[in-house]
Amino acid sequence: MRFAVIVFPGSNCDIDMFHAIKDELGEEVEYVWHDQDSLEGFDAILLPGGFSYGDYLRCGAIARFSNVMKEIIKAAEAGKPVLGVCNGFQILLEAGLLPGAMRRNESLKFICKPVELKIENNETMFSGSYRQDEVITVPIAHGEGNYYCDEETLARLEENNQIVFTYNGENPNGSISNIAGITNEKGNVLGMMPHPERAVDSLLGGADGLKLFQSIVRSWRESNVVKA
Amino acid sequence: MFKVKVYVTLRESVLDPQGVAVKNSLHSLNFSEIEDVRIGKYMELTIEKSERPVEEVVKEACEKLLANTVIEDYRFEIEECVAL
Amino acid sequence: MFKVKVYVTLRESVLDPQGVAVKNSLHSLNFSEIEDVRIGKYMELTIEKSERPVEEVVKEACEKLLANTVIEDYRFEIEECVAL
Amino acid sequence: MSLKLEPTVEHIKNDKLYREMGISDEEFAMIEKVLGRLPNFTETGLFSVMWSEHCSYKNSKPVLKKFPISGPKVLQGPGEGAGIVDIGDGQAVVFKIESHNHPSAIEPYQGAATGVGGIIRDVFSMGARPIALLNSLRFGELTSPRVKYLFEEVVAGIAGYGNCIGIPTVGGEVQFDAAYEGNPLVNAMCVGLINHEDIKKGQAHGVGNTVMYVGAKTGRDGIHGATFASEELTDQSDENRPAVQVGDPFMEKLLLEACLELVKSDALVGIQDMGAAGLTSSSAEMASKAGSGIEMNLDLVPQRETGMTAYEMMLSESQERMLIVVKKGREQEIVDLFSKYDLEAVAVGVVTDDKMLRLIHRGEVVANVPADALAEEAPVYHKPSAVPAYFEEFQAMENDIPSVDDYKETLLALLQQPTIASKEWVYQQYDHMVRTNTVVSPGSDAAVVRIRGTRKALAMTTDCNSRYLYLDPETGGKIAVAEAARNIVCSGAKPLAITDCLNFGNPEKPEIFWQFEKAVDGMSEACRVFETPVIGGNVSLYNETNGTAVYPTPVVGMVGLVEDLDHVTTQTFKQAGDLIYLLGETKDEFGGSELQKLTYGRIFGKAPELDLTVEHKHQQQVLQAIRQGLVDSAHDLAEGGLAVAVSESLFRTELGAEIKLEGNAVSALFSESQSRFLISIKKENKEQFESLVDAATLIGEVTDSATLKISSANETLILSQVTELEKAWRGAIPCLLK
Ligand SMILES: Nc1ncnc2c1ncn2[C@@H]1O[C@H](COP(=O)(O)OP(=O)(O)O)[C@@H](O)[C@H]1O
Ligand SMILES: [Mg+2]
Repeated sequence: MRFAVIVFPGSNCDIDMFHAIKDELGEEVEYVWHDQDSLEGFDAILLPGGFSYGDYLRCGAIARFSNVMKEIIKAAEAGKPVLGVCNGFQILLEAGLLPGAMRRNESLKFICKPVELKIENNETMFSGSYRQDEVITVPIAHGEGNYYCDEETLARLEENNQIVFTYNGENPNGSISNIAGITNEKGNVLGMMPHPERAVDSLLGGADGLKLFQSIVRSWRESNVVKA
Repeated sequence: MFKVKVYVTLRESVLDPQGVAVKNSLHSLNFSEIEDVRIGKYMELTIEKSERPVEEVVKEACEKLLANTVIEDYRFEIEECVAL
Repeated sequence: MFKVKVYVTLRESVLDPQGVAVKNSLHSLNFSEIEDVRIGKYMELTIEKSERPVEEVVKEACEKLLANTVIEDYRFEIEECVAL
Repeated sequence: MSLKLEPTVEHIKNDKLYREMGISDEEFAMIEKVLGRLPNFTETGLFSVMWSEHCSYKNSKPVLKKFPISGPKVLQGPGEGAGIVDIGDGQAVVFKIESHNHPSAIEPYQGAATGVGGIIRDVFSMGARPIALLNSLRFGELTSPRVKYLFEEVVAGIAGYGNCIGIPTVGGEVQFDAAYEGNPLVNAMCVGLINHEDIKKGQAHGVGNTVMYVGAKTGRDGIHGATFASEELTDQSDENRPAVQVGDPFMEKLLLEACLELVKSDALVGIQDMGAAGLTSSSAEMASKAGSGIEMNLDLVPQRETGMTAYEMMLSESQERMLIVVKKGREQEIVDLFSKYDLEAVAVGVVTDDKMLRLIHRGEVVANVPADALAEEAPVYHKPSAVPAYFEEFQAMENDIPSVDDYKETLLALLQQPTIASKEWVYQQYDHMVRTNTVVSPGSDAAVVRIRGTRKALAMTTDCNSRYLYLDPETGGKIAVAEAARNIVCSGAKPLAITDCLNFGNPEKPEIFWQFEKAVDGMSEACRVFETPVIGGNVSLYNETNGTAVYPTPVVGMVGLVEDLDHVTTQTFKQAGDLIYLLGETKDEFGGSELQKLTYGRIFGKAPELDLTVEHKHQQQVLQAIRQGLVDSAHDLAEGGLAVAVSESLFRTELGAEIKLEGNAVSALFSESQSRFLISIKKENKEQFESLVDAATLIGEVTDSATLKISSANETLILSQVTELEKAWRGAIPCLLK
């Protein structure tokens, strides 16, 4: 399986994502610079964390106009897995691939620490290797992860099972309904604030994030076997 | 030449954590008169000349980039300045 | 009741990295008319009633908290609203 | 506006305008002699910044000579952007610490942010990839709104810059003391990694080669000194000359990636960051170090503002800029490389053979000065020093043991002292994990960052207990280095070298200069014993408000090498049943201690003694025991003494400990005697450990009861739930900030 890690000016978790896929997951991965016109040949698209364009104006607001975004939208429409982590999530929101918007953390402070997440839906292509309601530990590192959407949108997210991860116990940023990660309606675009790519190696304090990437591979294999 | 002032504010229904924090610190500094604070962005755009109506340009820029209409409202004022 | 609008902007010669990034982004979105962008803060304060002159209160709040006068300038407008 | 508005050469001389730029009458005479004529306004400006203490070290140079600066592994000592130490396999570690005290006192967020930005540039201008940041902070007591504001904004500024650029901030320290009330200290350290072949220097070699300007545009940021000139220059007032720069971490991220690509190119000859004194210091130093000259056309310098004068451009401290020298004819390659990152690279000059720094602006030569005169040949002063009266008084005092009624209450009070309390409030605002190499995050003795693709890792720390330095600068200087080394050793690494940031008061006062000399003496001696040379550093003098100096604060930044990831050790106890040892002798030493401060509200007496031979022996034994796999946890004893150290080893675990102590209870619990370690080991390693670490005393055992019990031969001194202690320790800083 071939993963693309999109690099925007100011991305800084690109390298972490790359190593998580290559060294820990053991799949093929390549960096793709934001000005590229094609994502052909990639089976999954990863938008890493960081501060694209300095997060000036609003997080993700400028990056969403990158050339490569057109291709990302196409890939999403074609049903390929698209994962946005942290700043990647913010970009997906700004691009309208996921509903809602981000506000500054309630504390108004950047927070970097491991948090507990609950798997709310283990039937997505990103969460199939977890147990339903399993509690995992994954680090967060953001200043604007306070997810917001209006009531209608929230009702729809709940109804369609689009909420994949919630904060378990303490909500670190004030997000609505403890939301930590959501998918689009089709379930192939996931945005999440916590960093699964930082939780793939027990040397660094835990490997609970690895199953997320394994889920992507598993679901891809299954659907490709079916096709073949 | 045009000077455009753009104001971007969070929608009323959206809680403004920054505004709340500023209000609280004002209160702890004894500015108890100040009952509410909302914080937004203020932008000044300079347009030397434009083929399209300035109004149209600015509106489009706001919709596309300057405001996130999911949670923000915007308004703007256009001032025409005469070069000296 | 008073509605106070406070504008806080970076001093002219202070680097405005946000403004530059937004300008560049507007240019790549073909808003080439927009030649310059400066980004500041816009705040709305609500004051129900005040024993001291509102002007004095707001000025002090700006100096003490709302603006960082080492790098920022501020100005404000006071509107008196009549309760309905 | 035109240059004609600048003061004339006669005006500068006759009305002694140079004095307002910080140049003395003698220095002005020297300049006149060097040039063989009177300097014009721009030239006077060049000398004023280059001969400032900040750039020339004119007051500190003779003292800094005492530091040991070489060693078998040192690839680059002081003098370049940052020092470099070999770590084997063709790799090396690059690091440096720097102060940003005064800007942070005026505008704490931007002052701290640009401090971080500057130190990062120092490291990547050597060709190294920055891999970690640390900081060392000093504030007044956390009681006044002003101090709280400074503390919150400085931390936010450090976080803002480091998080955005994507370099993990993995460690540091914060001390609170009234001595820093008006003059906080903000020191930032950056550690980088480099392959030997990529090492670059700030040298302008090769006559005819091209001098290029890369990065952000130049504005009127940070131009200080000649305030009088502004009125004569333009009618725009002082408002246009902010003394504080605004940082742009996004721009620096692009500059960093572009420069790291650049160092792989054989077109690059030399590279230097534009730090203090911007274009002036980078050009003059690059020419001087290479024995060449540089001619620059200032009209070509990218400018953010209109109508800038030569003086303003040369003295601007706009951030996120670099000066590079490239081979003639290869300029376009460089332009292309930088444009990929949306950055400007502009040819602004050439390398010449006449050793002059020559500046052209609007078709005229506006400065023509020997580069060496600006850089190497700045004046050097030997300041008088005198022993302060307080020191002799303190030395004459007997050791005093504060009296304690309730040991548990005292422990709780100590754990809530902001200097001891958990710094989680600080380091949770720093992204300390980005780039996924942080093996030991903030919260243990030293941070550990692995080197991807190897089994090795780097341990790093900043340390300085300035209270000891105030009581006794020489001993305190030794302790600062020893404490840093202890932290490094506890994490499983061998200390390699140090960088230092010497924060002192006004050196023109003999008592302050004495503190400065003595501290450096102590540090030098410790560095010799530990074989950790000083590979770079920074001096920050004049840290005073209303005539009162800060405590002498020579912050030590130390880096050590972990040979194998298996050696990485942390301070927390690991499992019930483990044996707890105390290594090192406990004496009745409370001078400058937390308990003394708590009891009397002030510090006095002698600093704790330090025997460097004993210290070194202990460190070597602990490291050996760790490397042999005998140690489960290791923690150095510092502020608050043993009781605090044991508590810290219990936090974030569900464990407890039972400890038995001998001798005077107050000393056993709270003395701050040096060269001590708290170590836990598995029972089965008892014999091997004891034979290796012969001076270690078995004092207790780790339990699974989540209770701390410390007793003496005949009574229970402290009995507490660990959660109660932990809550006090964790809650103290957030509570003070509310
Ligand atoms: N300003 C800071 N930035 C980052 N980490 C910090 C800071 N201050 C303290 N820490 C971290 O908190 C922990 C405890 O600090 P400290 O009490 O100074 O430890 P020690 O006495 O062992 O040096 C260390 O891991 C340190 O790196
Ligand atoms: Mg210590």
